Amino acid sequence: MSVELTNYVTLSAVMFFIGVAGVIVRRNPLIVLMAIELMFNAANLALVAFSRAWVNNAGHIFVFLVVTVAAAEAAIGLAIVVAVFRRAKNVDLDEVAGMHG
Amino acid sequence: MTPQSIIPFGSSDWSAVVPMTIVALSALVVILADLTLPKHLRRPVVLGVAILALAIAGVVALGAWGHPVAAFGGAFVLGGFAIVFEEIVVVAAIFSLLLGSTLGREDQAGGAIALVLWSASGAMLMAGAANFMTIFLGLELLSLALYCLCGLSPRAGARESALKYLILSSTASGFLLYGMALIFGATGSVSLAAIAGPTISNALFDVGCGMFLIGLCFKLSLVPFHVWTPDVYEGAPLPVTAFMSVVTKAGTLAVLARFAYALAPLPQAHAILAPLWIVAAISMIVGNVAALAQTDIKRLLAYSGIAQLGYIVASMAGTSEQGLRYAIFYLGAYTFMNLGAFAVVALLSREREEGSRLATFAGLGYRQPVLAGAMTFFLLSLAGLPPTAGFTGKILILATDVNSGYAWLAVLLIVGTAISAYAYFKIVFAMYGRTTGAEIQRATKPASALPWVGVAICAVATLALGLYPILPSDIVPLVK
Amino acid sequence: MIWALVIVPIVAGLLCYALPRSAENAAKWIAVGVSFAAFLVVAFGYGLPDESLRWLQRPFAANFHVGLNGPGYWIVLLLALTTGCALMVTRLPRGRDFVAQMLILLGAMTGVFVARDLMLFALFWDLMLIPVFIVLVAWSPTKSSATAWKYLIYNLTGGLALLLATAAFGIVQGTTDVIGAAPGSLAQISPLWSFWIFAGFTLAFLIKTPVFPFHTWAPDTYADLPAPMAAVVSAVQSKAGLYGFIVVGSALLGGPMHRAAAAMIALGLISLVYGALAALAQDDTKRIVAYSSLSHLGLIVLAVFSFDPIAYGGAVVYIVAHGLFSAGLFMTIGEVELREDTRLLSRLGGLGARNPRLAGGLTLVALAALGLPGLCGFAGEILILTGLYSAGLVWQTIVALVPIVLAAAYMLRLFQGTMHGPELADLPEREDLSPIEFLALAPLVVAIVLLGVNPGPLAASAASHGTVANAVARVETP
Amino acid sequence: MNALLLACWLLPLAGAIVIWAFGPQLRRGAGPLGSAVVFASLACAGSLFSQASNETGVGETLVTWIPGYTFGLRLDALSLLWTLIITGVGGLIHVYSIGYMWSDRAFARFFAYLNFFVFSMLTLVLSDNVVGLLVGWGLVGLASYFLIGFWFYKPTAVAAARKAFVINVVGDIGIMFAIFALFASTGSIAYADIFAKAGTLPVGVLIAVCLGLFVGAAAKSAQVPLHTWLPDAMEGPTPVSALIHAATMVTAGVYLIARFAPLYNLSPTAQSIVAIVGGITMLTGAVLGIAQWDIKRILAYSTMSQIGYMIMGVGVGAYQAGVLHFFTHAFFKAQLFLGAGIIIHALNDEQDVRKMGGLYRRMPFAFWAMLLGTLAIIGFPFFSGSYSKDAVIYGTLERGHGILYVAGILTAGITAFYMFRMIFVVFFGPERDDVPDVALAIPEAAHVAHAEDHDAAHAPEWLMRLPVAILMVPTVAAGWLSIGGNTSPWYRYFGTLFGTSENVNAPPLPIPELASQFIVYAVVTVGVVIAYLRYGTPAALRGSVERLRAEALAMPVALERAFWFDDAIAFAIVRPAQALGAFIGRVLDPHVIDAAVRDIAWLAGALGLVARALQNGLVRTYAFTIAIGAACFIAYFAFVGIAGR
Repeated sequence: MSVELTNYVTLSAVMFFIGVAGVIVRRNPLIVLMAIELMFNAANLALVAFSRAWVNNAGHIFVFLVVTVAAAEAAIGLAIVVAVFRRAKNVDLDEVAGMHG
Repeated sequence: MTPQSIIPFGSSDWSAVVPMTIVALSALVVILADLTLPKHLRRPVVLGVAILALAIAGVVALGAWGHPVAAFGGAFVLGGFAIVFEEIVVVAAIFSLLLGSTLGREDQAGGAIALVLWSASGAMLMAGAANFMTIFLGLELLSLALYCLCGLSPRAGARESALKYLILSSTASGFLLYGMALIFGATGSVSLAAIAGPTISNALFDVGCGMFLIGLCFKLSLVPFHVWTPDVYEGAPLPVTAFMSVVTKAGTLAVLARFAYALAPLPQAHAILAPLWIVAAISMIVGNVAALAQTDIKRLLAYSGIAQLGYIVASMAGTSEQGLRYAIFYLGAYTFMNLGAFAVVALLSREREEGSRLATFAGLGYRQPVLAGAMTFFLLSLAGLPPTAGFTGKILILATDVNSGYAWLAVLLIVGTAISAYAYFKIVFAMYGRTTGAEIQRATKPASALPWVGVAICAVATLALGLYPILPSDIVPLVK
Repeated sequence: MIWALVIVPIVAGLLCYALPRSAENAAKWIAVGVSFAAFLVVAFGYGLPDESLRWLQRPFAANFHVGLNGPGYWIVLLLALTTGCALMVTRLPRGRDFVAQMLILLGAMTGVFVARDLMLFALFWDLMLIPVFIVLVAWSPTKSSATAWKYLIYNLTGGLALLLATAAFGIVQGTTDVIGAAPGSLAQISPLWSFWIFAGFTLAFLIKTPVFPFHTWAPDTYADLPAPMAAVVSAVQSKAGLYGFIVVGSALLGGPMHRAAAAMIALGLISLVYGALAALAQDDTKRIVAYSSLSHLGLIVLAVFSFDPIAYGGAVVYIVAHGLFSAGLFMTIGEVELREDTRLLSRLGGLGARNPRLAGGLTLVALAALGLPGLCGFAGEILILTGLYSAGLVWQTIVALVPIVLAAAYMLRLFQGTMHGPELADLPEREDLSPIEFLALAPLVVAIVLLGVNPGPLAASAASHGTVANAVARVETP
Repeated sequence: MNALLLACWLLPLAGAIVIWAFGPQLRRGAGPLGSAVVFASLACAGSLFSQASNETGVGETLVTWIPGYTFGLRLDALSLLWTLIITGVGGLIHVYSIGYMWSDRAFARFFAYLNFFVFSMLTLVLSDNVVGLLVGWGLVGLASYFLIGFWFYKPTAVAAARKAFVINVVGDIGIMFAIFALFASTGSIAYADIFAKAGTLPVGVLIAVCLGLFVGAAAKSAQVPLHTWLPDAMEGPTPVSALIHAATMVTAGVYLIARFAPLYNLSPTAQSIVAIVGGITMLTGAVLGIAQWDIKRILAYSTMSQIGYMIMGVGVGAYQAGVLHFFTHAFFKAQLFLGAGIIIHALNDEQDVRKMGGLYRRMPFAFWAMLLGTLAIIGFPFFSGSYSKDAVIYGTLERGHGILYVAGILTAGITAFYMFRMIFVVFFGPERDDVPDVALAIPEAAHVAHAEDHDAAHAPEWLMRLPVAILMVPTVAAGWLSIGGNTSPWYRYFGTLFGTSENVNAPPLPIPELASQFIVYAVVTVGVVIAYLRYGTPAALRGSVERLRAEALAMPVALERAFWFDDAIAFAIVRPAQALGAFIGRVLDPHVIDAAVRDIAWLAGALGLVARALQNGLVRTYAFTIAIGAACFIAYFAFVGIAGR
């Protein structure tokens, strides 16, 4: 049984929505960052799959770009998480609600 | 299924990216200068270099007027359309630097300014991006720099705002990216020009478009994707707020316009874009209603910005060339009136406290009548009252909506404007209303007089654009 | 030169802020000078050539087009006069700032009546809100400023409706440079569009006038505005709507105007009677005048929707006449309030004995207001009613006659309640009008008498503008 | 330019302005100056007599408002008559006023008002068009308002002035309505144009116009039910009552109907209505005259009654008779009021006849003045009133109004009774000025003493006596002009000015004119005799205090409340209007209309607060919101993808 395009796309869609759900339900910012990575990677998977299907390298190139950006994003994200929770005992996104209204 | 062309690096006209590159590279100069120069020279030199670089970039970009050039095989196009957006970005960046007295601690100034420049270059990239990759790259360059900028303040809210912005914006980027992937899947091309072409799966394409629009709506802070805006605006340092209130919008609008106008020839374009106009309409109302209850000027301007972007997007309804032209005009008007209002807030800010609380404005009409007058003027413009750019811009949007069969948007625009007036006039009321003697006597010495320049320029521009609207002539979004 | 009438006051107003805060008198007399200079320019400037500058080419043509003729001429003349007179009697805290706002208002309102382009008209229409709002906020007698908000809610709603209608008109017609255009020079607008456009304009005009049921902002606003500005606002700003009905409604949108006539006449009649009845029972003298305005302006609404040339002439006469006497009323009430620290009928009385000049002034303006034959109010009233009857609106004419009796009752109640009766011990004894204050009333009084004796030129101006011909022509060939 | 005509019209205005502006400088000079301009005006009118005493007269066009609205002056036989009375009697009253108002602080203001009144009245009669007439009509109302409320520190005077003005405005709108109807039918406001087209007017319009005009006439001339202001108007100084509320202004209604004779002649219905209202007023005034205690109110009701005669006269079409009664009434009623003024002045503003008594000895001059006036008003043979009153009464019979004829005769008798009641009570019997109020059942007086306004100085007595003395001549003799019926100077003076009335339905005349006169005399005699028996016999005079007290206590309510006219107007019109106004001001505007707007504003604000609450600051909530939005988007696009193509 060969792996069809549909399987790749389905998997990527599932990954994406797991990512979205992670952002919504998780309270740990590190996990949330990971969930975001998951969303990016779902896109990457789809891009690669489509790229292969279309025999078009653009998707591959795009994926490299995305991976790079995601790395930068993770770095900045971790830095900000550290800056925010430097003095906090536990790391909880729900604690960060100083501004509202 | 025929393989589409990959990006042909060979046929690039590099002059297209010169303005953007100047800005990006000047950031390195800024960092270098910040590290090497003696302390007392640091800030003026760094500021000078940055403003100069932006100005040069603006002038260079103008050089392409009339004969558009493309780089990266059409992935980046610098034509009349992109130039207008690049100029708006440049102007907004210069202004936010003028307001920059509260931008981070003294020793962070160089880094902060460099981030502003990088962020601006990202927006400039978006302005000319005609390809999903350049769009994504520009967007992320813009956003990543902004995440850092938001946190650059000793105030408690700054880091919170950075974190919220980071998480939510990245999520939205995820939607955008996934949408791009699906569209790529449907059309086999990452070029915007190709989306009007044949597709293998309509469902894939439509859902892709939807997710792409979600990402854009988030960046434009249209309801219901606006939720991040008030908190981030409030927490971020004032110059950053001012910067992002214009620059992210300008960059994203450029992308949206390209996308929408590329899509327009399709028979189903109407159906695909319909949610956008609905979202714009909701934004006009919700943004203004929510602004009513605000007591912080930055939050208030955040909500008002939500509505203002609603107006701008509404102008594109019907995707007529005229509508795009008025959208751009209104964006220009919004730039000046919005930045002017931020400049006034900057002038009321002191060392440790930003002058964004409504109470700060109490009795301003008696303390500083000129400043109060200027603020009133900007607020009038935001509310769409004459004789301002906001007034003229609004009447143009009304006209184009009526003309292209979206009269209901025009009516909702009027309703939204009516509601917004109370939010804005609340500030006027605070400035001129009855106040105790103490409030009138309280003197505020601004941290820097530079924002006065901003106030003056914005006021003149708001008046001039109102009385003599300059409508860009060459705004075809895509070079075919 | 016409543009100078608009710009000079606004610039002068802004420059007032450059004066030191204590230079209240200097600011006041500069402003008086500017106003009377404007008056002279207007007085000798009838039929100055129109001035026009291009504004927009797309989506429709719009020009900075101003002209000084037709009914607008007389209203501008009235505006400059009342502003000058009102400024002369201004005595307020923070006088410099107030004077500045008055000048800005003068410029903005002049703009409304000289604009010959609908978009320019809309611009000034919205602009004239702002000084009034700021003054309502800054010189509010109470801390809440509910009045200012109410003023804003109503008038901004109207202003925005006007804006939308203007934009739609521009799109449909291709140009907004149409006020005072020759009849027949414009393209026909489809009935559906013209109906909605007319509806937008009408909402704005009805609110501004005000006409029942959009009137509740007016009594509060007039009561809370300082007397000099109340004088100008009630004298001139409230006429913008009626002026709009004449030069925009009947001249450009005759079709829907005619279809709406029955409803508008009903609203006018209700306002007429409603305002008069309400004025009978008010205690606050300023509110009496405010409700009386509702009543008087309702009559002009009737005139405008009767499509009768005589009624149109009467409407112009009455627009100016009401401006003169309502300005006079607010100024004299202001003088009373300055002297006695109250303007409530229940606390006033017997001032006539010690203030004969003040009593004389109030007598004359009150008499003009109640339509005493020989004064300006009568001239307008009788021409309007003659026209109404001639247009076949017999029963409406009869109903419109009743408020004249009520007007006599409430105006005398106002006048006698303040000036007559035994002197009250608990009122402070203050000086009668100073020569300057007396002098400030004099031009109004002279104008009230002159207009009462010969309103001919004003009545003719309605016809000169082509609006009546247009309206009547449309009636005859529906 | 007819300078004399203009001068005749404008001189009093000039006098008014000069006296108003320079009052403090003129001081007592205001009196002579004011009188002089009125006499000058009289001289101007007199010198135009030969030119003007015909149907066309002399005219002058002044100003045009719009086509058809042209204003001008015209002095013809009818307006000349009024002009002469206004300036002649007016001039005498001016002179009288110098004496009467001598010690009043506002002496100059009084003369400014009086001159203004003369100007206004001249405007009314000299106008050659109906709008000009209305202008004068309104201005005399204003002058009347000023003069009734002359002592404006008296609340009663203020209220009376307001009432007079408002009721007169009711009349004004009647005339206005007539103007509109006339203009719509004839395209002009000028009498000449209107009368030229009178024959072409539809009957309905004709009746509407005539009735509209009559509403005006009724208000100005105190016809039932618009008469209630006239008795109250006696709050004004007595010379004002003589000039405005007896001799001239209140008879303007007669002028109006006589002026519009060409229209009334065409509408018998309107004529009948006018005549009947006049008759009712005549009788009502006379009956109420019986019940008055205030000398000026007695005279006021008698004025009302006499104007009823005039209106009845012109109403039936006997214009010459009605106008003649105006002419004679102007003299004898001025005489009566001025005589009463002398008494009031001498008694320090006492006006209640119960506090007088026995003044015959103290004031013989006043007695003779009053007696001559009384004899004239009751129509005593050979006095002026008898000619005019008989002419009116007989005129009704001549034109077939039998009931009015009887009412006229009856009223003559009542008039004789209440006038002689006044003479007996005031001039005979014991002096009662020191009898306490309680003994006479006088309710607590609402007088605000204006003694403070008087200074000690007194005018020379002749100033007040001379005009009265002069008036005695026409009081007795004015009626002689009409001796000789249709060939008398009076009838020849008017010529065919009034045209012929279609109201003549030529009934057989049951009684010849001479017989009718004797019937009237007989009834008058009866009235006088009853008055004598009740008030004039030596026994009645001795017990006058008790008798007057008993009469006051037994006064029927209907008479005391003057047939409830005031109460009815207050109940049916004034109070409902005030209540409605209060309802609007206190309930409808703030709590209904305004509340709707407030609620909308409140709703917006509340929604703003809701939006605030939703923005709770939690990242996860925000992400959730975005996700919901995204879900909607994706669902929409999935739907479009499926259904779209």
